[in-house]
Amino acid sequence: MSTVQPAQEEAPQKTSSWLQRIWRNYMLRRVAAALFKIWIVITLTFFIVRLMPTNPIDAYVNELMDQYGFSYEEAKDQAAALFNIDLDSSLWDQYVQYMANLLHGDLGTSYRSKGTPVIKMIAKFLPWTLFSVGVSLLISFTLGILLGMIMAYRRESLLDHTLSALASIFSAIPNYLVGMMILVFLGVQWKIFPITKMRGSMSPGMKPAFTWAFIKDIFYHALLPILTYVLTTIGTWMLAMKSSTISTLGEDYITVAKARGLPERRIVTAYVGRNASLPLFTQLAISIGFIVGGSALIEFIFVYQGVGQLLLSSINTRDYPVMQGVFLVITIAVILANFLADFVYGWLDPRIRI
Amino acid sequence: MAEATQTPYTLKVENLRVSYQAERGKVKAVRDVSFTLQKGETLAFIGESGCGKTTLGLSLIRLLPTTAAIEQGKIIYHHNGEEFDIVNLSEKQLRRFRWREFAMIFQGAQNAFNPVLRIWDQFWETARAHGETNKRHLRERVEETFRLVQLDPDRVLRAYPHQLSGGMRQRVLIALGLLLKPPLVLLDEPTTALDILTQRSVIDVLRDLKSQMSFSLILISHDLSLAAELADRVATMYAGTLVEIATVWDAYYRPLHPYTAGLIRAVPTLSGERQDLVSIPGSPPDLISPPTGCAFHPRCPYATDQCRQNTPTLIEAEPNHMVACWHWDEVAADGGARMKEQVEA
Amino acid sequence: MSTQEAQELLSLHHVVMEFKVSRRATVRVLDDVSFSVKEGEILCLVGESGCGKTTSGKIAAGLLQPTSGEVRFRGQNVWTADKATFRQYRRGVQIIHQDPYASLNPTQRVEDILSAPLLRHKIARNRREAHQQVLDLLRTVDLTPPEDFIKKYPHQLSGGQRQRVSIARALTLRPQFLVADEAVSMLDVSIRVSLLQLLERLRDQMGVAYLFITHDLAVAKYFAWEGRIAVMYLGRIVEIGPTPQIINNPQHPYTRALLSALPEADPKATRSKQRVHLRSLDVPSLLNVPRGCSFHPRCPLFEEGLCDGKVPELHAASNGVQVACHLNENEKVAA
Amino acid sequence: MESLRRTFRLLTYNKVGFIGLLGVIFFVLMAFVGPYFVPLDTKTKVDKIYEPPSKTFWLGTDSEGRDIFSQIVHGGKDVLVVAFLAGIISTTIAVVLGSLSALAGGGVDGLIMALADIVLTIPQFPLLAVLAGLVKFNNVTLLAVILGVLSWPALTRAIRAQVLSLREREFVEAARALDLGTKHIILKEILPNMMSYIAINLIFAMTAAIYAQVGLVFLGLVPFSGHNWGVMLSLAWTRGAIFFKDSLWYIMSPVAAIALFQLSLISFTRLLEEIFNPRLRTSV
Repeated sequence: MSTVQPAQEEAPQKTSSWLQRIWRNYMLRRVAAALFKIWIVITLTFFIVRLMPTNPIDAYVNELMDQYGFSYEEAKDQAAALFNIDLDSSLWDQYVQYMANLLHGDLGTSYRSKGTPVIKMIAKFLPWTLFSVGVSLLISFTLGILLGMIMAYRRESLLDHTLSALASIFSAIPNYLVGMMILVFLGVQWKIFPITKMRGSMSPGMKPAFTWAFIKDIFYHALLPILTYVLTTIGTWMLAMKSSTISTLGEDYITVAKARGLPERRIVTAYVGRNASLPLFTQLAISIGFIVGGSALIEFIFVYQGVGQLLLSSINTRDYPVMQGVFLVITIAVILANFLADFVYGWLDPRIRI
Repeated sequence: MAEATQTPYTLKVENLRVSYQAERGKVKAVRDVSFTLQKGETLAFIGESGCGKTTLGLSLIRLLPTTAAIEQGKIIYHHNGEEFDIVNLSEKQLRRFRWREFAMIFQGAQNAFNPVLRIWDQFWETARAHGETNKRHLRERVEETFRLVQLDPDRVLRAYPHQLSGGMRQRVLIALGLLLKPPLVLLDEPTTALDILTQRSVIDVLRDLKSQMSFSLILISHDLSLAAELADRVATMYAGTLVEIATVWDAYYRPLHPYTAGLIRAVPTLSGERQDLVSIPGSPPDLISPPTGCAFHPRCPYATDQCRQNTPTLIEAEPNHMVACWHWDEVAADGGARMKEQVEA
Repeated sequence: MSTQEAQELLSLHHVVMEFKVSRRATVRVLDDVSFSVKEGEILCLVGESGCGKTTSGKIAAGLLQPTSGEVRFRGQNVWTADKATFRQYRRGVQIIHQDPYASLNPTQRVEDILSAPLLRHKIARNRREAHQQVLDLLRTVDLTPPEDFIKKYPHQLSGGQRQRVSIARALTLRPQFLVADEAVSMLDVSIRVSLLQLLERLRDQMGVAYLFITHDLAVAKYFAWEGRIAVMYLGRIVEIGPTPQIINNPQHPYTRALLSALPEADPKATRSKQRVHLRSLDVPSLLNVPRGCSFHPRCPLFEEGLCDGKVPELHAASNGVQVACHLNENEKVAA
Repeated sequence: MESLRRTFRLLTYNKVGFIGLLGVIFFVLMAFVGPYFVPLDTKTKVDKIYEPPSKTFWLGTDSEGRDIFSQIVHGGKDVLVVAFLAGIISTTIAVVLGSLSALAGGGVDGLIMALADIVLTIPQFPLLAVLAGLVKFNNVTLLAVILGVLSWPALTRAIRAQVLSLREREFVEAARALDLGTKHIILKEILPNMMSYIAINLIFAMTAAIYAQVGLVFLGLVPFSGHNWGVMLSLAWTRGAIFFKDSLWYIMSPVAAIALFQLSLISFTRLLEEIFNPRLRTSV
């Protein structure tokens, strides 16, 4: 209906105040919404975490009694020595204090590893989760897109049927079960991987550096988690890409591109591939959040030192500040992933550029 | 089919048969179609949805979907003394042939462009695929064609497809189609989904271009008025077969096939008093199992036992007027009047 | 036209319709639209896409409430009337949609589609009675024998048959007024005419009045020859009057442009037509409607200072037609 | 008779889907009827630890010499009940809130969508892990409620989008013009067109609930109680059953049971798509 759309919005109204203009800025609005969400999550988890039965001291006392055979009295003394936290101040005061510290970038210190700042612990564990999840996602997304396109081009072929069946099977089974099967079969029964050596996120004594040996080592340790993530997520990408490619192949512009005599390779990449993968980028963000959130299970199985592990141990010891910190980090990761996906989507698709 | 005249031709189609596989069975979309497109002429294919005209168009340039196949027939292309059968071209040969020799401008230009590439990029890659290496040279040529279709190159070339209106996109597509000055152009429903005034500008542009560039044109449309306006000759399709080919004057004023006669009487006109219109009873046949004999017989008031049993072939009933009907003489005698009586009865 | 004593059935008075397109921007789809339809009368709304004809149809059918202005049914303002009056209006006005594939619920059989309104409004007292009435309705719309159609799902019917079911559905409540929104434009030409003839027959037999919406002036001429045509452009009616006058002697430059632009299924006529040449091919956006007469940027008769100043009002022209054009106004003054 | 045959033909129309249906029926029977026929073996038999499958022990024995097969039969009920309840709860919430959001619009819509957005931002599994400690999950119903209450947002958004688009469809407009009433429009015009979508998503919600509950039990975050596949898995894991060649059956039996049930559910969705499609219903 309209002609070439005006590049800019129509002339700004003179009455609009400075504040209104900021409110109208899309990016600023999104950032504000994101901050609001983070605040909600922090508040929510703050109270839920503290409402959990058993407090950190009791958890430690129980642990000492169970594992080291301490008597209750001994354990209690030991615990009291370790914890000089004030669990008696009102929840509200604690909350206000926590928020105030947070605004200064202070996530508090761990109860259990006495004196260790939470931020330091997260800095130690988070990179491994980001590394393993990031690499997995990259592999499964690109591979899934490629395989999905091949399936769409060879529709109803044996290859398509086989890949479809595999994709549905692997995406139907929970990822921790797949991980377990990898351990049991590839590790124990058939002895293909030395699983005990592959534990942890790097070999003992390895110093982080930009060397080939280090890179090889971290990939070696992340291999099984990555394999599990890839196997269980690739199916979704394959099937989504297949259906998206099939519908793209039916678009007029593909037929026109063929009629224009464009080289097949150009059509496959710039026409089919680019357009068909567009809708997958919105799913990408959601899946990042899901995988990071669910990393606890995989890291537990493979004894991989990521935030998932940190979360689990902090839950077991009721280390409130660490739990809070992990929640905060995961939430921020999810929100950032959303931003990133939107950004990439906007960059790939001129129709939604703002 | 006897070649009555020896004028040079651009395209000669012989006994073309195209089918595609549907879940219920084989759809015989184009059945033994033969025609010749003279050099520089405009031939319009008319018919209703599902008559096979779009499948015919796609098979001419070998762009059928994977489920469809040309089962038999020849599509001889002739240009500058060279001639070859399009059916036999390899993928590589086809790629060179398309657009340079034979451009196809599709219906619904709304979606003919890659939404994520700028218009200029799409012109450039098209030209490059056909051997152009100089951007400046291309730019000059694009500006020249844009002038013909009344578009502002600076503004349009920079735009993404979604930033252009439907009418503009259609004109850009026409400009792209004529960029390599192909001797043969196929237009499939070029004005569907366009507003009346935009449609008019597209029609005018097409007519002007036609007179300036003298390419041969195949027009596929369900819109009889568009054919009336642009065509030199008109071919009527029904149930995958060609039932009549005649000059535009004969087709509209002296149709020999009852179906053509019926179609023309079903379309209201603007000029003059309100005339009575008639509709054709029944509905188009199923192309998986078309009726025996003449496919039109269940809807035809002229039908006899002969029509039910034997399929009529396309014959030259009158000079330059071919028809596939056992009773064309009766239709000629009463001017297709029986089409009307049947409805009233 | 012997509709002298016929009562006014449905009318729109200064209707304005605005839609929100984003947090801040609203778009005015209809601007000061007024028309009225008498009992048994046909009014045709014509214009290009985006001119507001479909919105007018939905407002007439009570599916949208106008932003301002009134809709009157038998003289009563329906949006301020009591419930009973509104219900009367609601049932008295029905709509037939364009797309026969979208207008029938794919999960219901023809019988369910047609009997639901009969049972709901107690036109049929029980299922058996409803069944009989459904059969009658199917016969009315020439779906014979009706037994063949009653158990079918929409996807088992052809486009023409579906459209007949749509019409039958609109007839279940015995309406006095039908809004037909491009009701035949998606059908093949060979069946289009029989549908138009069916609608015409309903008018003759049941006295149904029509608001017939189409972009095709030739169809409008055929269907509304005894009625009137209103031409719309960018949300306004620019010309309204008896069909023969509009078709043969159009006053507004836009109407003239439309008529001259339309190709016809007659080679001689279409090739010898006088063309109106517009000054611009671009249709202005509704977000940015030109000042004054909204047609002025494209109008071949544009006069600076006159056309781009004030919005022209509809006024009577010489031949019983009402037209919204400054130049016509001046001619009249000069004459 | 004829209708029976038609139903059968419809059910077998999609082979994969039909196999999925058979799988689901098998697991339901095993979990709910099986315990009446197979008594639970709770006796420790020191001489029969980690025995391979045999005629007496169909799936071998565990670390205390107890029959694994009987544990699998008895361990399905909890998992299935939680999955089904959680699926129903989250789907119901999603259908109600999604429709409400779409039909009410305005402030209600804004509120529901903001809520959904926030719940989506909270990392689901970690939150569950914490909640698992907050409320003691030895209560299956409570576990189901928590799982269901946390997993509605994505589906709510999807249902809202569906209702919004269906609401604008011409047949709904016609129903409004015919004054058929809001109830008719929701129940007869809009819902039937979403049924396959809702049914399929119910299944997906069930699989997600299985994922979460078994995962929580496996991590030891839900206090052990009773016999279910998750508990079996967790015990097998903590007893180091993965590291021995002969304990393969112990660890793999619950893994296989869960995986096969998930697969059956997912395959079953293919059939659902067709059962609700009138186009297919009339063509078989």
